[in-house]
Amino acid sequence: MAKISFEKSLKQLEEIVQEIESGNLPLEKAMKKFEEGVKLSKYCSEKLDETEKKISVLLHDNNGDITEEPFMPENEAKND
Amino acid sequence: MAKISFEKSLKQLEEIVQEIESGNLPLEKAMKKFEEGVKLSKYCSEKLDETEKKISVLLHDNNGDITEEPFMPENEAKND
Amino acid sequence: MAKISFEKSLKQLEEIVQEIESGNLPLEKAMKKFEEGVKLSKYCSEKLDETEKKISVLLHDNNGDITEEPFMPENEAKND
Amino acid sequence: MAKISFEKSLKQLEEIVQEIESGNLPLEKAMKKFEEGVKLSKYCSEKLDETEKKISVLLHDNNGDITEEPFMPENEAKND
Amino acid sequence: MAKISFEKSLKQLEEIVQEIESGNLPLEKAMKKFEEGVKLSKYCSEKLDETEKKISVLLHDNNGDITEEPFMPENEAKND
Amino acid sequence: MAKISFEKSLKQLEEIVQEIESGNLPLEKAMKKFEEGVKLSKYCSEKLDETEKKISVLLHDNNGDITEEPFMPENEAKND
Amino acid sequence: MSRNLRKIYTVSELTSEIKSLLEESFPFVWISGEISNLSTPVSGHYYFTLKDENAHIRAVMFRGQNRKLKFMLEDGLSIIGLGRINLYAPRGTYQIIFEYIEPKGIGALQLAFEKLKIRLSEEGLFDDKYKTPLPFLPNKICVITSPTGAVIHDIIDIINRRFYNISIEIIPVKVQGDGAIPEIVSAFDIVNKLAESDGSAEVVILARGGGSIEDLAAFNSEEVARAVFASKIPVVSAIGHETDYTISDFVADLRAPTPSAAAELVVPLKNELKNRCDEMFKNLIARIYNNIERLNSILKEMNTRLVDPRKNIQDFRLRIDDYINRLLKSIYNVINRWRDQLMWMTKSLYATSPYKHIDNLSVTLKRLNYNLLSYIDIYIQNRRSITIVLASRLNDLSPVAILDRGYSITRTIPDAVVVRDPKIVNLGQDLEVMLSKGSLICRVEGKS
Repeated sequence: MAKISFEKSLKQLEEIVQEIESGNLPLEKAMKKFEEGVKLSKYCSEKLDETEKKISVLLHDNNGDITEEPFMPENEAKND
Repeated sequence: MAKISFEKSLKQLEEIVQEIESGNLPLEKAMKKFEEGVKLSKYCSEKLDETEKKISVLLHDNNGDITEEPFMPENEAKND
Repeated sequence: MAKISFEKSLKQLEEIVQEIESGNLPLEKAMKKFEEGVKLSKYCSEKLDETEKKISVLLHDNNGDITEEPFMPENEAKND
Repeated sequence: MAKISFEKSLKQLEEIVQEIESGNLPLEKAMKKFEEGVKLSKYCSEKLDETEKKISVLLHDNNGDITEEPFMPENEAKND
Repeated sequence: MAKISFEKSLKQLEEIVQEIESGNLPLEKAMKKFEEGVKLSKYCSEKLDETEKKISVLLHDNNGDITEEPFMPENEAKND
Repeated sequence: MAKISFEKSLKQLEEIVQEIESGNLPLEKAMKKFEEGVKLSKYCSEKLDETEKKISVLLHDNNGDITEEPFMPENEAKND
Repeated sequence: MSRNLRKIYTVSELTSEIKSLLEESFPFVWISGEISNLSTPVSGHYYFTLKDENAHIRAVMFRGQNRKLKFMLEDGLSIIGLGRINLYAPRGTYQIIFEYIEPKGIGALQLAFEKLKIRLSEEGLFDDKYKTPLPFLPNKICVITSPTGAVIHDIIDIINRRFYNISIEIIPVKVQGDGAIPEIVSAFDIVNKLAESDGSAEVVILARGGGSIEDLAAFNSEEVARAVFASKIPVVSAIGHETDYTISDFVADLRAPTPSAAAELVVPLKNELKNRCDEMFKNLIARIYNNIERLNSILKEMNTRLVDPRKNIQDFRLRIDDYINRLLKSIYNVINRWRDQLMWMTKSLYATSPYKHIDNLSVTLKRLNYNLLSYIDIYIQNRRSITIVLASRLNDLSPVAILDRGYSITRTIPDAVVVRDPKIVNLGQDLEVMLSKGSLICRVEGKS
């Protein structure tokens, strides 16, 4: 899934939402779609987080003398 | 019965209900059908429970952000 | 990037800003451009710092008399 | 640079100052000009030092009459 | 320089003084001229001292005890 | 120089004085003249004291022989 | 008359010819007459008219000759004079220019004197060109004079006074009477003979006291005049009084009015000379020092004007400092300008940071999440409600429902065949009787 772009993922998620909304799916399929939707949502969410973090890092690294203090505590927390 | 889809089960259940409602069935058959219907109804119900639980687990596992806010209070009440 | 002149870098930075401002970019691309922009900004900033340092060194190396008294207090304040 | 006359150097220095002051130069070029200017200024200063020393020696060696009275007290103060 | 007459030296010195006074000389040339001027001045000064000393000697030799030594000024001069 | 008359010497000396006084002589020439002047002056002074006072009377006999006698007041008596 | 034959003079030509005629015919004339109309202008020349009963002639005596006069000219005086006829062309007048004038009635001696004087003068003995200058400072002075009398004493005194250490040589001679002339001539011989030898006299004073023209006769003799003229050693004549003129005086290289004056003329004042020498020497030293002083002051002036280029250097230093300051200011300006621009750009960049994007996308994502959850819930609720309805309907149809009203259903065991007819059961057989609230297991005891 990693290759799919954020926008595509978001689009797929929307399609899934519409499919589920239509109510025409059998339960298993709906369930499967839902599962897929959750994953997509999670993927998108992570993507956004990631991007945000990236921006943060970028800004921290490049702007001013912030690098004196320990680097990106959020990331460290993640790596624990 | 595990192989039967939720929709088929629901359909069978509906058919059984209609057969019995027709009143043409001998008691034994009606009883048998009724028994079958009870089983189907139970099966469907369980299937739905199962699905709901699955959703719950999915949400719990995959998406912190989404579950942050209490998810579907109506459902929780039902599950109690 | 070292070979690009300051002015070219600044121009590229400006272009990037305009591209991003146009708002039509997908996230990844926007992110990429932004990253590039930050790098350019950093590059330019470093270039300026470097130049300032070079001036300092030049003055120090070549002209002891001048550097005795604090020269250009505004700039020093800036460097603090 | 040793072959350039003092006046020529001074003139070049002046031109460089004016060029940089005009503010139309790209950074690198301005910096290059500045560097050149500093070198020229150094060259000129050295030339003056040299000349002054030469005069000192001359006066000391050759002519008691001329050096009888302290010559240019400002200069002496400067040389301290 | 020893062969140059006092007057010529003085004249040269004057010319040099005027040249320097005109203020149109480049530093190197002015310096050179000054050097030359100092030397000429020294030369002239020495020449005058020499002449004065010569006068002194002459007066002492000739005007002291005139009658003591036999008078043959030409011859004495010749024998010198 | 010994043959030069007092008058000539004095005249020469006077000329020399005037020449030197005129200030138009180059130093070396003036010096030479001065030297000459000193000699002349000495020569003149000596000349004045050179001769020894003697008053004599020249007598001649018939043979044309000339005799010299000191001049004495008695001569007056004799000739009377 | 043919024009060719006619000789036409210009006035100048005619005058010139008359002048030649007159002046050549009468180079010197003795003339006697009476003075009238005497005038003496500032020039010192005498102008007068010489006349007799019948004629007048203009006459001039120039100042140079006046001094020889031994008497004062005055109107009415009869004179005899020697002069030349002269024609003054500009005015067309002629006159006589007197060389010599004496009162009329002078003696033969005087006449002889005048004649000799003219002769010798014409011979050139008086000419300046033959006059030798006196030595400025003679080593020795020869005095030809009488050894007795005041003259020699005066001369010696004066010489001693003026220049003590000059030697004097006296040649005693008779100065009047018989033998005076040969002695004087012989004295000149001696002096000139000795002239070659060392320490000889360098000047001769021929001296005599005053006297009558007869007393001075020797000095008016031609012999003495020629001896004086022949002398190689310069001769100063000092004969008689100041107003006495002798032939010797004219011939001598210099005439002194008196013997004392002769001594003064011949011998310079030693003190004066000494002073002059000293003065000169002092001047010499002063001048040379002046020269040096002057040159020194010029040199000094040059030295002060020889401006040390260090002043220029000062100026240059200030200029360089200024340049450096400007250089720095401007380079920092350049840098600051670029920095400002960069900062502005960077600000713009940060303003466009994808945060905004993220926010937008986040909202969308949230919406989708919400929808996903909502719709799955709806979906499930839907299914569940269908299931519940069916279950409820089924429940309503349950065959067991009649049991509540007191009916019961009897089924065989274990075949669960509903017993409607007793015939299908055997006595003693166990049957299941389903009741509303459970079931009973019964044994058939009988049939009916």
